[in-house]
Amino acid sequence: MANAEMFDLRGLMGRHAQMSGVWVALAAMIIFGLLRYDNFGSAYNLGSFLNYNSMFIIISLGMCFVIMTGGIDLSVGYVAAFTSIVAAYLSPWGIVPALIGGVAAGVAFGAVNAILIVPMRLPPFIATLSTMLAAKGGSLVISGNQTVAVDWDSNFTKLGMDKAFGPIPWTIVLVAIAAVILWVVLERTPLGRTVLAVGGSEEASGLMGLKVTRAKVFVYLLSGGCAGLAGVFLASGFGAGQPLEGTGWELTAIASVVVGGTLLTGGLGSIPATVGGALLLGLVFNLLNFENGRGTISLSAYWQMVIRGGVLFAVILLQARMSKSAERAK
Amino acid sequence: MSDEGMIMNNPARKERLSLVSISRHGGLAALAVLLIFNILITPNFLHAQTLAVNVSQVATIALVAVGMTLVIATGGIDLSVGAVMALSGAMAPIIFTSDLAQSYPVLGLGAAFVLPLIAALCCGIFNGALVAILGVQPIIATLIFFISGRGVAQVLTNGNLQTFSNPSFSFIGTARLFGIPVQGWLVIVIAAAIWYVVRYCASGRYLLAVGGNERAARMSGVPVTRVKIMAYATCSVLAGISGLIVVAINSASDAARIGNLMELDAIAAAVVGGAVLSGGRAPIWGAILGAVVIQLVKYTLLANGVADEVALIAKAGIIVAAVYAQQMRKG
Amino acid sequence: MQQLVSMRQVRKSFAGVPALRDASLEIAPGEVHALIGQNGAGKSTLIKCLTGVHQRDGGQVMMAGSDFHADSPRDAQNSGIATIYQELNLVPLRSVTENIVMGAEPKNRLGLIDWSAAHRRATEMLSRFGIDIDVRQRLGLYPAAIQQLVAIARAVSLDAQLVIMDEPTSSLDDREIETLFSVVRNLRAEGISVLYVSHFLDELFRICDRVTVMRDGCTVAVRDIAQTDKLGLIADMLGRDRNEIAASGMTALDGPRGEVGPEILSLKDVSTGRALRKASLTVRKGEIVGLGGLLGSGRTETARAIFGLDGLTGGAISLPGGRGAPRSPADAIGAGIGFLAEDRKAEGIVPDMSVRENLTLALLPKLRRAGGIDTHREREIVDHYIAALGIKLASADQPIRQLSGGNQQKVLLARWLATRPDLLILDEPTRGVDVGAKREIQAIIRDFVADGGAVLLISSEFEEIVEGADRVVVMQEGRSVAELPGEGLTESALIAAIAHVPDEVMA
Amino acid sequence: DLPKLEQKDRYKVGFSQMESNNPWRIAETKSFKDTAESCNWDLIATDAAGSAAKQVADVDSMIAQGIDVLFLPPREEKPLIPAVKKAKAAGIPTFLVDRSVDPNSAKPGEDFVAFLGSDFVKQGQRAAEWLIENFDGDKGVIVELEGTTGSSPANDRKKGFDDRILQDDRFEIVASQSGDFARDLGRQVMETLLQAHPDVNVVYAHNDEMAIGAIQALELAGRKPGEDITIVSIDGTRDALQAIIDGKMGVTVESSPFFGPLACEVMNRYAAGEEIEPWVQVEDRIFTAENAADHIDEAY
Ligand SMILES: Nc1ncnc2c1ncn2[C@@H]1O[C@H](COP(=O)(O)OP(=O)(O)OP(=O)(O)O)[C@@H](O)[C@H]1O
Ligand SMILES: Nc1ncnc2c1ncn2[C@@H]1O[C@H](COP(=O)(O)OP(=O)(O)OP(=O)(O)O)[C@@H](O)[C@H]1O
Ligand SMILES: [Mg+2]
Ligand SMILES: [Mg+2]
Repeated sequence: MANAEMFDLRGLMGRHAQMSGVWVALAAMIIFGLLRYDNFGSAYNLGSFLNYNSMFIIISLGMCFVIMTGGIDLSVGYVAAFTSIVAAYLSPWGIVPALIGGVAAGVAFGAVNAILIVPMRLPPFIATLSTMLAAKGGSLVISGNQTVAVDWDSNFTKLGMDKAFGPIPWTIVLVAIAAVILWVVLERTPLGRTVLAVGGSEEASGLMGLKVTRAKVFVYLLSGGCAGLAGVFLASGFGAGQPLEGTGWELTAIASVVVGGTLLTGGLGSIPATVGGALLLGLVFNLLNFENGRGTISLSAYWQMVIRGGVLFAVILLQARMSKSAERAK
Repeated sequence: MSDEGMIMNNPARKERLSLVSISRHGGLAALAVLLIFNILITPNFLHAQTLAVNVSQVATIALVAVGMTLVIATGGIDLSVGAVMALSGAMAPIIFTSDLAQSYPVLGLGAAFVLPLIAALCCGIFNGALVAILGVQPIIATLIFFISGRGVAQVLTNGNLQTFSNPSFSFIGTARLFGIPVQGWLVIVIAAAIWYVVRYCASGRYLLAVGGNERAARMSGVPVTRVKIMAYATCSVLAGISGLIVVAINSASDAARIGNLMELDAIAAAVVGGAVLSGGRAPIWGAILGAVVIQLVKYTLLANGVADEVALIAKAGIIVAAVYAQQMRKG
Repeated sequence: MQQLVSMRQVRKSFAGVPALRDASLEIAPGEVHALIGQNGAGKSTLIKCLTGVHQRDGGQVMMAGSDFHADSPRDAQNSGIATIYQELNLVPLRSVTENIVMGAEPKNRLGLIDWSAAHRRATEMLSRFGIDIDVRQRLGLYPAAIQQLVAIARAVSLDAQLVIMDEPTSSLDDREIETLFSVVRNLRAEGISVLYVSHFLDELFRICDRVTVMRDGCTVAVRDIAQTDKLGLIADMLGRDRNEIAASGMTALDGPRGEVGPEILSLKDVSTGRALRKASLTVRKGEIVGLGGLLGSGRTETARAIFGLDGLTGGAISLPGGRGAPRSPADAIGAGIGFLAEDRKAEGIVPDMSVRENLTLALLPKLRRAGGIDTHREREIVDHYIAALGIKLASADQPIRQLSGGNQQKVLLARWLATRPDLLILDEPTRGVDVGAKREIQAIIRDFVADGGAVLLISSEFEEIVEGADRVVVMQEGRSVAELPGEGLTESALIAAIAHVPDEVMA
Repeated sequence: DLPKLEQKDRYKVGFSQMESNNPWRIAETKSFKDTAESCNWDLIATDAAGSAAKQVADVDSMIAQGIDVLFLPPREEKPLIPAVKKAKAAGIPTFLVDRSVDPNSAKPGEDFVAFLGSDFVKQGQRAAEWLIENFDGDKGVIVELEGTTGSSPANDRKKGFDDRILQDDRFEIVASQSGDFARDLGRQVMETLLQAHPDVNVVYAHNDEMAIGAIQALELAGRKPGEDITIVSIDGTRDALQAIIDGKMGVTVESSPFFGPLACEVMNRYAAGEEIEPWVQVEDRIFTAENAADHIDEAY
């Protein structure tokens, strides 16, 4: 076909523009931080930054899969709170039971979402909104309205507090492994491709004979499991199961996914870019704390909210512009 | 969230008018169950004051749910309503306690109503412009104000709680007309006006066309961008009004708290009322019904001493049940 | 001989409205079997009952001699039925390769998808259709014709006993149709059956063995193609006498014309980007100007430019009264232009809205009265057009998606006629429309022109252009390269002009 | 084995606020900022927006910036323990402010220098005691407006009050629901509970904001707070003192947010090498009709 070559160019530009916005922004912020603040690049800051954000990266990864099918999972934050309590209760038996128990509890919530969304055909927004409320209520019930202490004597807290090597914490190592596995699943397995196809067009995927139901169930179980893992990190890294934690995590995760260039309407998505998106949003907080430490301007908490919104706005503008100019390059 | 009609053997729906009324039935059924339950169980339920209390509490959710329904009709969603409530609610006291307003009370009072709503309008236009002109996805576009709008409100008030005593302003929150709180009447008037526009005016038709098939609407000369911006703007203004009502009832404005989690209640109300998140439908009275259901759930659980944490679980179950009932009726 | 598929007395209703009453279909192994019928006759529904998209309400289905029942399309696929559905069932956001191999991906030793093998296989499949494109790109970036061929390639690659094609040629050009036919013949040679649905009856005589004719949800005739002719098939489909049909011409576009009036549109070297680089044409009142060209030659882009959908990057459009190019569709409508888009589903209907609301959507600015819509006048207008265009429906308040394709198309045509435009741009107005409805639509167009309207007609059916157009502007690679007079134009002359490689393009 | 604090002219001081969504927290942050000037601090103030996990991350980033001293109002008893331990490991003396951490896992004098603050349980107790003394009816029908479900002040203030009040047979708590420490919710919950329990004559609110909301609800319903209903609360805000002066409210137990000056003083003592008591108790006053007018000007 005569036009083949033309499509090449346009497709290539378009495909990468959406995803590359996040790396540009991330690099800019890191350079800014390194130049402006002492100790910003210190091992201590790197380690604690990665440790804290491992929770957000992992739920963003689960959220990314859900969003790629065109769905959404609002329940992740409170599910993580719930599983942190489960993990805390299981912590006396050590790291493995707590890890498995926490993730299993998350998967159970994912199963509830999947049932509401797939056979009962509730809109994902409403279904996961309901599980979100239920998870919050549930965590208060099982914790008796209190934070639940972990067992400091078992090896459970090592997961969230110790370093694997250098400044790199264990949590981020686990997250990295999970990310690589999910990346392979997405790019190299029929299941992953089906997830993308379902998001591109559920109807067409069904007519093509793909396992639509399996893909949809899978993403909600996965998202639940990721939230479960985040909850385990929470309990292990902070020494307690926390019923009040998790507020707004779902929006952070959604924002990470979108900042990473994934369309909320589904069908497109990138694992590395999602990780980049989560790091980017986390970095905003970190930079703000360092800025406050310089003492030249002491930003009140409210300004920090305004600035976070502004950063999100800027990244979105950047993306809109980059995909526009890629379009114009035709 | 696509129309999976082709796969899921979807029998033809009746004409749209009756479809709206059918889909309301899920909400109506929930309402009936709640009423019967309360009459039987809840102490002193059949009491004029109960009605007044519920009307005064439901008004803000209902207003925002109506606006949310318009946004949802375009296939969008607005997470920023709570933040917009906080913004307008924070502005009003600043205005009428200012020196200028003290010297010209009438002017100050007028400005205290108008300026916050103009600010809300600007937020709505900003949201709408991001969605309609830049093509940003609604959840993300409105997430910007969700995060920063409340921050702006707190910057304005320096985070302080503003308390005041201004009977003429508090009128919209505390006055009664024929025994019903005045904000209840306000909701009915606004909803009726919007319902009329949706049902009988070209702009209403345009709204549904944009939600039903945006490209086709554009090709038919529908001013898609304007319609979307109008939907977000209306939603924000209604949120702004709710913010003023909250402040008026409390005689205090707390930017950190006004409208907290309102977006979730409003979305739930709209959906219980028959709105479809993929767009193309705008059941205005359904939204009111949905808001009433959400309010009654809250009232029932509180009045019967159900603990907060259990109430959350019950609320989740009721939303699921109401929406599922609708789903069943639609087939 | 045992039939591969045998469906008997199949019934299916949607919410009480019967779509199939008594449908039967027998397909022998290794035959190419045609299924024809007017829009809404139930062809697609019958297919979907076979492939598990719909569950039948009654009747019997056998495959290779035993009872057959598919719960889902996947089920049917596993049983050896590959289907290309009428609505393109592909995922535009995913790559061409994925759209072809999805569900049967080549794997490496670790059980992971082997993309290089997949790309190779996709490239190879497409090369059987003479297509050489970058299979790694998103499918949606390619034009409709390529997408259609990708769907066909996918179905053919599935290793099936039966390949069902529901109107595969509606967006293909002649050359591509030839390729498709050779693929169909290959399938037949391998002993694979093909069920072929098409409104282009000429095609059937070239590749089909037998034909089943449906009307109103019933199977009304099964014929050997060798023993029948086009007229006979039309008579079967319409349930009318063949002589009566023979008396009128092939298209209904020919007919009395009014006076050709002043110029109402002129394009001078218009370009909007790569797909439209230099298009010039004029349209005068009372004439039909045809826009000829291969798929992807920029005809739709020309129409979009005129209608204010794409901004101009060069050249000029002028309208009467010194008006320039419209800035938006609303602007164009205000200037008296209507545009019937080629993709009915994506750019035409608002599926959940009623027929009435769909019909008056472009007219609303003129229906305003005292802040509301003049519903009385609205109903009058709607009733008028439903009657005038012979739109078959239960009620004007019925959602438009419940109508068959041909009737939907008439409603959309009525949408534009109701705005009383001076110029109507029709992009493939009869695509996917059955012969009966096609003639009716053509007659509507003719009446519109006879009343002094002007039409810019884009059609891949040469008959339509040849018989209908007063002048034909030929497009190639986004440029207008020639203008032919309609008088005395023959199909072969048109084809020659379209296929001719102009020197300036080579430069 | 506690980290020592050397004596310097200026200190880099970290203050990790947990949230800023209520007047009390805002007043507390302001108090630290005001003190920074007079006490020669370079203050780094962060805000964890209500998340214990973020608060730990905030403390981390302050440790990375090399602060000399940390003042920490821990969002939660247990989840902030890692922050306390990390600060200690980094050689930074930590003072807990207004809330403490779980004493089983981190102890004053060992893991952190001291806890400066009052006792939430005791605040609830004192509210109950005032009520027991000053209630003159036969039967006290109590509605309790709880703070944020699951938060430690809500749990403690409930425990302190409930345990004490139930020792007196005259009182019965007929309803206890969360108003989330907010005025608007306090009002809505009160409106509802008043419908279900019209015979209520005592309201105990976990903070003044909810108490004011309850007063509004009562007035809207035509009741007379202060006359036929006694309101008991905690915090000591300006609005609450005004309500006491107006006779609408009975008592509010002080829970002062002005920790800045105390923090400065304790820190200087520690730098001077003094032994600091594990719990630097804050003397909470109690505001009633007798003394409200005298203190309203210093309230926030
Ligand atoms: N999902 C559905 N819901 C309701 N009615 C339907 C549905 N699918 C088809 N119909 C109706 O069933 C009848 C048969 O439609 P079908 O699509 O099978 O016709 P067709 O012969 O394929 O027509 P065309 O040539 O236009 O494709 C039509 O009246 C159509 O409106
Ligand atoms: N969505 C798209 N993305 C990229 N290129 C496109 C797209 N749509 C069309 N094109 C390209 O633009 C050029 C002109 O297409 P256009 O649709 O105008 O052709 P056409 O002659 O109208 O063909 P058709 O008969 O298919 O409508 C073609 O090269 C086509 O491939
Ligand atoms: Mg069909
Ligand atoms: Mg075209």
